[in-house]
Amino acid sequence: MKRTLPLFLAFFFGIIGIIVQMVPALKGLMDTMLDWMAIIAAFALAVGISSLTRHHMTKIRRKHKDIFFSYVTFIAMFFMTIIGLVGYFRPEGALQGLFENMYNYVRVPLDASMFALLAFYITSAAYRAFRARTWLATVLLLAGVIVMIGRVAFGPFIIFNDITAWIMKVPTTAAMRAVNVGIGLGIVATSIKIVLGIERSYLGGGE
Amino acid sequence: MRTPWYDKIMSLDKKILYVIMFIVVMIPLLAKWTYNPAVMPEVKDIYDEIEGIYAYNQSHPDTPQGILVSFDYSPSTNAELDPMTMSILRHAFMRNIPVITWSAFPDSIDLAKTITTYIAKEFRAVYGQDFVFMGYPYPMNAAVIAFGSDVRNFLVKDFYGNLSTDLPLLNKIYNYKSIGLIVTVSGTSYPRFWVTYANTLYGKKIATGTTAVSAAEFYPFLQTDQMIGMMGGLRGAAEYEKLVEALEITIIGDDIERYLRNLYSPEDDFPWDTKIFAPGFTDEELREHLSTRKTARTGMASQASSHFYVIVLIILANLGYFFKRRAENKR
Amino acid sequence: MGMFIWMTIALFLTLAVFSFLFRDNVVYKFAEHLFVGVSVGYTIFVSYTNLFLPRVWNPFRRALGDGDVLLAIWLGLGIIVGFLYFSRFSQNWSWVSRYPISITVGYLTGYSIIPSLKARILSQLHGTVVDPAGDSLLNAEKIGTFFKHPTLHNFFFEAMAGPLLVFGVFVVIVYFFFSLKNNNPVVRFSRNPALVYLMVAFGASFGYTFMGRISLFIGRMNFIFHEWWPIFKNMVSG
Amino acid sequence: MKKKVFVLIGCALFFFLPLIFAQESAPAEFFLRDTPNNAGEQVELTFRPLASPEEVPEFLLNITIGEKPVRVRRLVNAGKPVILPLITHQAGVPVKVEVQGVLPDGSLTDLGAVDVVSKGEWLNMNSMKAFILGLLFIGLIIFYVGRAKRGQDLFIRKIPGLEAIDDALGRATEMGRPVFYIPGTSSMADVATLASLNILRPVARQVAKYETPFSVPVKDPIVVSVAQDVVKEAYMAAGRPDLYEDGIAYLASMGQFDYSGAVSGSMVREKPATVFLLGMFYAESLILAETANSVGAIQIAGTDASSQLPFFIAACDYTLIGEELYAASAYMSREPLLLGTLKAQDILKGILLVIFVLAVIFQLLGVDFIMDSFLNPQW
Repeated sequence: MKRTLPLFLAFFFGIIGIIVQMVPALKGLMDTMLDWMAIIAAFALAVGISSLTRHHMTKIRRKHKDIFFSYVTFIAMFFMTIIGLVGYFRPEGALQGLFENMYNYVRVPLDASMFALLAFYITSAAYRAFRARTWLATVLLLAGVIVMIGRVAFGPFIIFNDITAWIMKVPTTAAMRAVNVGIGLGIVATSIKIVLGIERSYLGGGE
Repeated sequence: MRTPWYDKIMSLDKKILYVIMFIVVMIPLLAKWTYNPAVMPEVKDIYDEIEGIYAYNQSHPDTPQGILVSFDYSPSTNAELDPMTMSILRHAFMRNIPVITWSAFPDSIDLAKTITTYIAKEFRAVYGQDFVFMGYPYPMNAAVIAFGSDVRNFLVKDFYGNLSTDLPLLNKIYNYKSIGLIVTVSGTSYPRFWVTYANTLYGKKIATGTTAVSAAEFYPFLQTDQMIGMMGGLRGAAEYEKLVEALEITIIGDDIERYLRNLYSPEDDFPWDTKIFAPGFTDEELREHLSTRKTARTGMASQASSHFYVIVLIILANLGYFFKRRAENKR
Repeated sequence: MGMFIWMTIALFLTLAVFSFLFRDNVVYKFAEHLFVGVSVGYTIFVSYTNLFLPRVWNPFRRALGDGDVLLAIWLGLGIIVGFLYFSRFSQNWSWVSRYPISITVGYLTGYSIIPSLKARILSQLHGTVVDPAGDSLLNAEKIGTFFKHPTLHNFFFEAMAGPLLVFGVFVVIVYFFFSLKNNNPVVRFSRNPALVYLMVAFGASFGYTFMGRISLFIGRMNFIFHEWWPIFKNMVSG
Repeated sequence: MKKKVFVLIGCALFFFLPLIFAQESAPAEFFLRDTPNNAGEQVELTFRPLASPEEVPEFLLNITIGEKPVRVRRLVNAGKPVILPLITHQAGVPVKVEVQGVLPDGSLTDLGAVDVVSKGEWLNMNSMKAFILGLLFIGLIIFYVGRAKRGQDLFIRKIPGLEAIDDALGRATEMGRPVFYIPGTSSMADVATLASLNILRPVARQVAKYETPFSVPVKDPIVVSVAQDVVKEAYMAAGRPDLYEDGIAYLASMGQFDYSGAVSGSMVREKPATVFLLGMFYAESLILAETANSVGAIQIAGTDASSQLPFFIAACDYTLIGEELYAASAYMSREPLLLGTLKAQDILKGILLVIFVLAVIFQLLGVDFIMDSFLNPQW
């Protein structure tokens, strides 16, 4: 029960996953399976949130020095959920507007700023990585620098534009394609291993 | 013992890199430096196409052609894509080409409406007559197909709740026959969707504005002529901006500020609807309208300086590395 | 005014995030925890209104109401399976939650097999033999174009593009063989070219993305200086 | 002699026959067919205008789908053939299309009608080739797993990123600092997440053995439960269930950048000595990798997101490129079953490579046969 049935279920539903693609007439089954996935995801969400809650509860219980911030997370979470849901069921109230403002002026700028940190990280990563340690690193370095110049080329540098286009079109495409073929094989091999029950780490382990 | 210079360079604190990076990006942005890009053929093609529509409209005043601008991006990519929609709209309004806009995502409705009216105001465009904003057509593919016959049946009302059949512009331009060009500006794969539907099904011309990251994805469509042109990233936007500015100088003249200031006079009986936009510009708005004419090019100046900063950094790091290794070899 | 307060909050949060570049600090910590809270709260809201209600609850109720027994049973079964997830809250029964997990994993992995074979393997290789227009990539005509008009552009973009692409795909695939020894002649021959292709690809992709990343930061600065600052100045002067 | 004359006449007839029909060519040619390889949710109309746009500028299509009222669709004559999908939603719906041409003066001419009933197919021929390839793969796997079980030695070359794992864990132990393991930021729908969870097991077992503090921040609610199970069993297997607690693997947050913000925050505060970034990543890859670098951690990364590989290559100490991530669980566990699949994978790759080379060569000679029958994903 603990091990065999889950393995059988994985096998059975794996076969279903293949069949719904081979037999278009079973589209109804595919829709049902998608519904199941949505249902399971909905329940998993509840469990996931309990994990997050427990993580912060532990901090609070242990009087961790960041106890205040765990409260910030809790309050923000409950506040956002409640004004969202109340606003959803009572759209005439002011809460929906508050929810929208929380989204537009709290979540969106935080999201965009966190994303924008990449402008700095990509600089320091380039500074560290693009060093001519070996001849291969030199190739990496040259390709990177040429493309960077090509992207903002003007005046006499305009030739870099063409070189960039060529680098992107030929060697980059070639390497990425080959990498993709390998990844495809890896995905299929892993999937087959799981469906056949050869790989069972996701159930916690082998034996 | 003193640390040799190359060791200092090699172990440069990241914070210093970040501060300089910040300065390098900010200076061009605040000093409003502009980058003067060479115009790529794929951007020029879009410009020429719109000029072609203008020429057509001059010779066919009764059956003018319009353009459809689809805001297919969400606010997260607006840094790169806003300048594109602004330039395209400026070009169209300057040439009196009828404009229909809409947005493909619910969270970009506001953005699309703001930009459309913002530019319309600069050229005294009249809502319903010179431009319409259709909001968020859902489902999108049905709306695109509806344009094959009569879009008024599908989009019964515009964003402001007017009946489509009441809008003079939509009574002239309601299907693909009178749409000269479709402009899709997107950070997603939406242009692909436009190619499948509007180009393959109805043979409409498609022009694309896209983020720098996605640009490579769409080059094949240019080769096969499924798209007539493309603006890639901030750079493409800067190129279009430059073209539009040149046109603006020939049509309006050098002094845009004076033009905008005198555009609306108090005794004006201009048939605007204040719900769409209020006439007149405050000083602050005036400055903003002038500065958005250069957004992409100032952005590109920051972009270019940051690129060269990184290249200098890389060279520096390599010099440090080289000398360090030489010193080690000597020892 | 209300708008300005909200925008100032946005400004404060933006600066809070950027302060992390210098060191971890109280302001960042606050922003980070607020972000997690707001974001999870938003996800709960979206999952409830866009996932649970329309995909789970409403169809189930409708199926019961319409007397569509089969659908109701299917959905009910799904809900029971989903419910098994809650066994995780118990120490002794938590293994029951493996059932929904193995159903999800099994179905999703089985489902991924055919698309991966098609999109990642067959069409990639097919696209390396012929281009989208159906012309062979090793095309004698294109090489001929170069001999007719021997320019650098024609050499790289026409004559050599196809052959170099095909060669590149070949050597990089060979590079990733796991069970060939390093002294195998094919591996020895293709190792260095493959590494060159990979390094060029990684370097170029890195440089190519650089631009987009800077744009993001410019976007944030535009918000501060072109959206927030004018309003602030207006308020101060007006 | 007579024979020859007949043949000649026959040839001539054959030759001129199309011309005779072409004389009275219709303004357009169209037919309706059930879209193959689907569940019958759509049929398609292929419409080829033969008249020039000047002669017939527009066509009117009167479309009846099932019992719905007739829809009129105007088709501008662009001189190009058009394939129009008509959605029927389910099998067994009759579809009828009547076509009229709109002449320049506005008058209409009937061009006839076509109809079809939508039907669902029992076999998707478009996926047939992939299916056969999949069966071949399964066959190879079963064969090589069998050989591996019989104790045949299977050679696997060294993968530097995986060789480094032991050292990296040892280093964390020596420094007394924690180990972070990030199993990607995607859901179970990405097989890369599963591949990452497969590597989590040996890593967690080693960590338990060394008694190093361990942290697995996760972004997806389903992945959290699986990761908890994996870590728990690994601690059991290492004989240290006393060290295990549910908080080792926890849900850090659920959005892309709030997750990376939260994880960077904990990295800076807890200063891990080793950070694993294995699985599917998006733009946040570099945020995580650079933060890990800035606290002086050794980073071992691996992803099958080819767009994120450059950042890992640039920022991390070791990177598993693409399929190396999938090979990792076999490589680390050395289990014959898993090694057998790796061998099968290589053999299949070899077969594909041979087909690819042959296809290229034959294509060069103008023969499409190999490419069309083996590599073209369409049937």
